[in-house]
Amino acid sequence: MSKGPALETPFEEDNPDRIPQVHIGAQLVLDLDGFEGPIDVLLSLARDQKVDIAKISILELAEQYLVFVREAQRLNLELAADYLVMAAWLAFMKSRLLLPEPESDDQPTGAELAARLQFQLQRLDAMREAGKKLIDRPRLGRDVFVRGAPEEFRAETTAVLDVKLFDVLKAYGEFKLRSEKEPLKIFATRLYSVEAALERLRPLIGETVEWTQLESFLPQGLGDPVLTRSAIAAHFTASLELVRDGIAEISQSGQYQPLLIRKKPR
Amino acid sequence: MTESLDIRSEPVRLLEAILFASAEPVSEAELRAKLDGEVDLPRALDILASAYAGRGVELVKVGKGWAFRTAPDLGRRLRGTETQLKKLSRAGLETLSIIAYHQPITRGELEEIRGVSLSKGTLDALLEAGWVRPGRRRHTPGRPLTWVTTDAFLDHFALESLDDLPGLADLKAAGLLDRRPGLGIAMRAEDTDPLDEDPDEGDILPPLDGEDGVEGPS
Amino acid sequence: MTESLDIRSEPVRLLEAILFASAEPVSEAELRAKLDGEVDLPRALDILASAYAGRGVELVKVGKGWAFRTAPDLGRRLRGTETQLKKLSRAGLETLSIIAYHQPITRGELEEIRGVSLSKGTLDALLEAGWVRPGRRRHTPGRPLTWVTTDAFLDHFALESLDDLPGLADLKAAGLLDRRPGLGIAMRAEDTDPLDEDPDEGDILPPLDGEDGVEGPS
Repeated sequence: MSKGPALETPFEEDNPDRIPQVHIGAQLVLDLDGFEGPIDVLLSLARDQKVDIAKISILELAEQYLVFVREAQRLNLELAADYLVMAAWLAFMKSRLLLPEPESDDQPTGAELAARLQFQLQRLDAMREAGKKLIDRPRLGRDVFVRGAPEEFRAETTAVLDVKLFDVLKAYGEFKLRSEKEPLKIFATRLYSVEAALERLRPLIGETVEWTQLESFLPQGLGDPVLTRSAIAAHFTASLELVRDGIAEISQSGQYQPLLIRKKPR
Repeated sequence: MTESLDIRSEPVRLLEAILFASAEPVSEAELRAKLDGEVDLPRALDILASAYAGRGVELVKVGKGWAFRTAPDLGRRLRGTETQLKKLSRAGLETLSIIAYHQPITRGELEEIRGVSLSKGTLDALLEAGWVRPGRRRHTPGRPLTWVTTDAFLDHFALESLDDLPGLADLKAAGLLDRRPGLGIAMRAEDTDPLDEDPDEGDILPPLDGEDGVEGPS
Repeated sequence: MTESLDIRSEPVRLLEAILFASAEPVSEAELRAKLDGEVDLPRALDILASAYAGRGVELVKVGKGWAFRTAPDLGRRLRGTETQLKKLSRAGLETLSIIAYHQPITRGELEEIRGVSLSKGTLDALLEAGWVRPGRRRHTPGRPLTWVTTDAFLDHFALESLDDLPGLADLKAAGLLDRRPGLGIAMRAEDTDPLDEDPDEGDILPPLDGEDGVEGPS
């Protein structure tokens, strides 16, 4: 896998073909998937500059990062917002470092900003080193062992419940999740609206001189019985509206007889 | 074989550690295998046994194996205070956690939010452990008794005050209140190097999707 | 108290038996209670520690407690007999060391140092391992919860106390453990999970849903 000078590829198991890479300058390559965020990228760039982070050039580092972001954008690699926020911050720091300090300004100076970044990097780097030392210590269950056959007569009182804080917190978390109310979801109902029926009926009626059953105007192939019934109701209501507007006439010879409709003669 | 053995010689040290760490008595054949054979095992056992003779712990032969046991004469003083570790049921854990987070809480409220009635043994187990106690009565009709946690509860869980129980946001941040499957499983059975870098690990996936709410730096 | 103690004195034997019997460290308070008070405990521990010094099993101090443990140098030859270690991820280890060296530390501070927000599977794994626990809330706006390491953490990494953390003095001298303002930029976009908008955020005891008359924590 392409290794820049001292820029390690964080996870060897990753398939190199699928990792978006950004080339910075001639030799540096950053594998985007390997990083935990902008600070992690900066730390890698810094380590590449010098082993002692206390002595790196912050300005050079900022420039490398900005190149990294520009390259990523040029390659249309999607960078999370925090990478861009960091880029903005570094650009701001750079301008503060390079331009003369404005007088009477509450803002931190460029040198202060650079010192903050340096501290952030040093501290995280130190914590990673400390973690490595910690994990290399003799560990219980690997290097150091407890009594294999403990004889139980601890504690003075009666029964002791074998419960850890984690168990209690986990139980509460599970309870909370279970009791959390699901939000009420109202599904959009498929019904034929009166507006749609009006829109359909108006041009059809305009050409209907003879009495015609209302049902024959219904759209075909609606399928869903609920939808069909709502279409009947919507068309009936629409026909009443057309009558009210003086566009159509409606007639029924008796109860349960078919509804007849036609264009109102002039 | 001709080397002079004493209690701080390498083979005797190893023998002592093996017997200490083993859950079962260890047979001489097993011991010989672990000690790479080149040791006068009877002599090493003898040295170990003499070192422990008359002490609070003794080297004893149990069946065909060897084991350390606390001296029988001390047993009375130790066993007088014998206790067992007991498990708390799931319902017990849940009840305890609800009392802890919602106290003071009446039995009715407890049942209402759990959605099941409290079985007899549940509260008893917590009472017996000394983790909950009755609090003040509620000034509502029926004046129901409330339940609260005790100082022993705080002691057991090394909490200085109830205030130090993680809140919902903390639980969520700790991954204990999350329906989504965890991207990062930080711990799993070890196969190789403990610090072996792990491609499955959540924090290092591309940070495209916001994982958790982020508080600004405080 | 004026009695002369040696390795075969009754109180030392009892002390030895108590510690030997237990897999977990036993606190000095518990030891004192079991030894009926009439013993010079530090001296008895001293006698015991000297008797075991350089042997295959050693007396070690773990936080406020004491325990017998096999000597670390024998680890390689004892391995294979005991339980498997869980693997700690890169993020998990980094989080653990930051908590260890900066404790008590709030989640916000932790995230600021790491430059990324905590994801599920990191803190809960450490909590489950019993290596970290909630500490006191910080007396700052929002009263954020802090996290600290446990005695089990010390025990696991063979540390007598937090002062024995590797490189602690150097890190302190270099000012790398100081609390200092960070870059002042949020590292990741806020997630809009409904739980984040919980009005009870930061409030440890959320009121019961729809329950009146429930008092807050007293």
